[in-house]
Amino acid sequence: MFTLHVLSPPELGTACYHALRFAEALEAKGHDLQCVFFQDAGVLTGLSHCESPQDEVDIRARWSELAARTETALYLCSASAARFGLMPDTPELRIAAGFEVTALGDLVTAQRVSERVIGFGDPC
Amino acid sequence: MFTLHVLSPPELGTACYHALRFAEALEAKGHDLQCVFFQDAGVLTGLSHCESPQDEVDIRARWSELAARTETALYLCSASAARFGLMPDTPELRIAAGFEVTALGDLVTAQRVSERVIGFGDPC
Amino acid sequence: MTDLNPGALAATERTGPAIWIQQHPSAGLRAQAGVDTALSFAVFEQSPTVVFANAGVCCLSVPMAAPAGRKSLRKLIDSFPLYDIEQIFIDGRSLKKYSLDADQLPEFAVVQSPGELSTLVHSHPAILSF
Amino acid sequence: MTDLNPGALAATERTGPAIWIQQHPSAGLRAQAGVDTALSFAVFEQSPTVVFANAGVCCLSVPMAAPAGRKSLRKLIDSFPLYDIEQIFIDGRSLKKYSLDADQLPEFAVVQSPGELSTLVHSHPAILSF
Amino acid sequence: MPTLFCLTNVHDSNCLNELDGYLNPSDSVLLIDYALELAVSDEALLYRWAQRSVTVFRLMTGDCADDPLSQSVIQSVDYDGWVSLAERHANQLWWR
Amino acid sequence: MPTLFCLTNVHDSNCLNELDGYLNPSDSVLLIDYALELAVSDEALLYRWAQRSVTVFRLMTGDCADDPLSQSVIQSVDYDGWVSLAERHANQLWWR
Repeated sequence: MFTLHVLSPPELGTACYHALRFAEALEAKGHDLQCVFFQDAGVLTGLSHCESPQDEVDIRARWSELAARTETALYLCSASAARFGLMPDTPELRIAAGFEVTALGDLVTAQRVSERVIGFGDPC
Repeated sequence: MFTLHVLSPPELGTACYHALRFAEALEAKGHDLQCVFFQDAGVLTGLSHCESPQDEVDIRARWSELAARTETALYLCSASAARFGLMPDTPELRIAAGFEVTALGDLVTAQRVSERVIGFGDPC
Repeated sequence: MTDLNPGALAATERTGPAIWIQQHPSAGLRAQAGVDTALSFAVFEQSPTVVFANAGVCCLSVPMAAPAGRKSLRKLIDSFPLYDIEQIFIDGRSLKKYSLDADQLPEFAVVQSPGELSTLVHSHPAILSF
Repeated sequence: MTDLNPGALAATERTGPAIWIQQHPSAGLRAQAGVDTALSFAVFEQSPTVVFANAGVCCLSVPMAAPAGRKSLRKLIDSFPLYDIEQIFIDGRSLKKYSLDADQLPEFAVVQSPGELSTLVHSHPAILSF
Repeated sequence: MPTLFCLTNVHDSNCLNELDGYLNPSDSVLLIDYALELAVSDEALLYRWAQRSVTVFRLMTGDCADDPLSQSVIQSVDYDGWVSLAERHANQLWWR
Repeated sequence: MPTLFCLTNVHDSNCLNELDGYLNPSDSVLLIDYALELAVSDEALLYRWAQRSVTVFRLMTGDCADDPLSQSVIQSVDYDGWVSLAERHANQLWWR
């Protein structure tokens, strides 16, 4: 059982992209992915309506597809989500498909039940 | 006449905060501020509903107050705004008071009419 | 490289993780996220091991700087013993690099050499890097 | 320090600005923003001076890398002459630091020493740093 | 159990030197993005690591024609290989 | 007209050395946030700049009790002082 911990969004650095490709490789190898926990600026990965140019990889869409295909939970840390504008009165207007806001306790639980916690984050 | 060019949002680094304090100092000294042009991740400064803890400076609110008080234009670069999710179908649901989305041409104009263009941006 | 069977991951003893804080408090909210995470693991009685290394050691600087309008992390760190985090580990090399005075660290801080930190790294089942 | 009267800013000759691109294309969208800005100033016939320094020189690397699913900036830069940007200036020291081969730069690239770049800095009315 | 050290976008080769004191035999180092560009400029360090049974990998993303490396001391892995590395190492420290 | 070089969150004192080749007499350097912490660790460089009539400033944000500096070679400015610097310099390069 793996948990991934992602601290950067697609627009900053490369960690979010590497995390996505790593998650897809886990899926291909038949590993279980407990959840992906997005924290700090990484929560912006769950912001909807970010445009991706046609000749680039749409990292958010690929995360949403992974979640739909594998039923992997994509958690956005609530403390970070509040700072980065993902928790207005109607969060469903801002949060992309497949993501959900959750508390840090879920990272604690994920670490306890996972053999590996793999982190992804650029220096900030 | 000054133009400020801001490349980082309040949550990343310190440049956005320094830009705000610089703008307030310009106002206090009676200088004209042509506009503040937010670009790259700096456009997230214009994202509404970002929570700021009570014991911290609410940098976004201070920008909005400056705009209201001095009628300074706070421009969000449209190319960057599209990438960072500030241009959904109903942008008014996402953009904080006092900010408006505009094209890079306005930065060109601002540079032409300003004696000084002062940049603020953390390494990313 | 031989691939392991997905079911055959070597079982590591599951104790609390190491929380590795490496970013300057001015750099963004990353260090804050690390401190929050350490507190969460402590609240859930998971005995996190908290390490400050590289620019992360600046979270401990005194006076309690509030860089760029943010709150000081030092106050929060000073409260760690209330959450049963009885020790924090500090990279001594980084203290020197950032001209910090070891005398001003919290009393429960333990300054470590790279070798000691290496031992720490290798004895944890998981490391959360901030 | 004596303060100038707000109205008395020394008039600088208003020519095009220098666009100073210093971030690695992998670091985020900053380098892309710099390239877009250079093109905008060119489209409005403001003759920008474009400089690649520090990690920014990696925007010029060949093969045309598409780091982390992003598009290559090199192709866009290769099109600069179409927008009447006839030269770009490259920090030679940074080329060396990032092990880049000067032979693979675009033909309209001019490698500069720190002293030459210093002259460039001091001759521009405005510098936009990316 | 060994540790996997991941390096990405490190600022200078100093970062690599600082890592030196942390490495145990059978640890691995994974170079991502331009950590690679800086690492190849310090061949002596890489050979010292190899002598200590520390294996150095570089991530090939497959987005573009990844250059073959002249230094045989660096092995290439794709994402599948990274997963295998994660299986074989107890933990992973992202070095910043 | 002189240039104002702003440094913030520089990664190491190497960045300061690289700046060295850019400085003309009557240029200024403004140290922001932890650029200061690194700069004070290289006093020799600061004295060399002073001899070349390059003035080094540090930004005092007033958020907390800014330490008085023992090195008199670094002058302190607040935001008001930064505006004055911007008036007296032709342009500003943010050094990264």
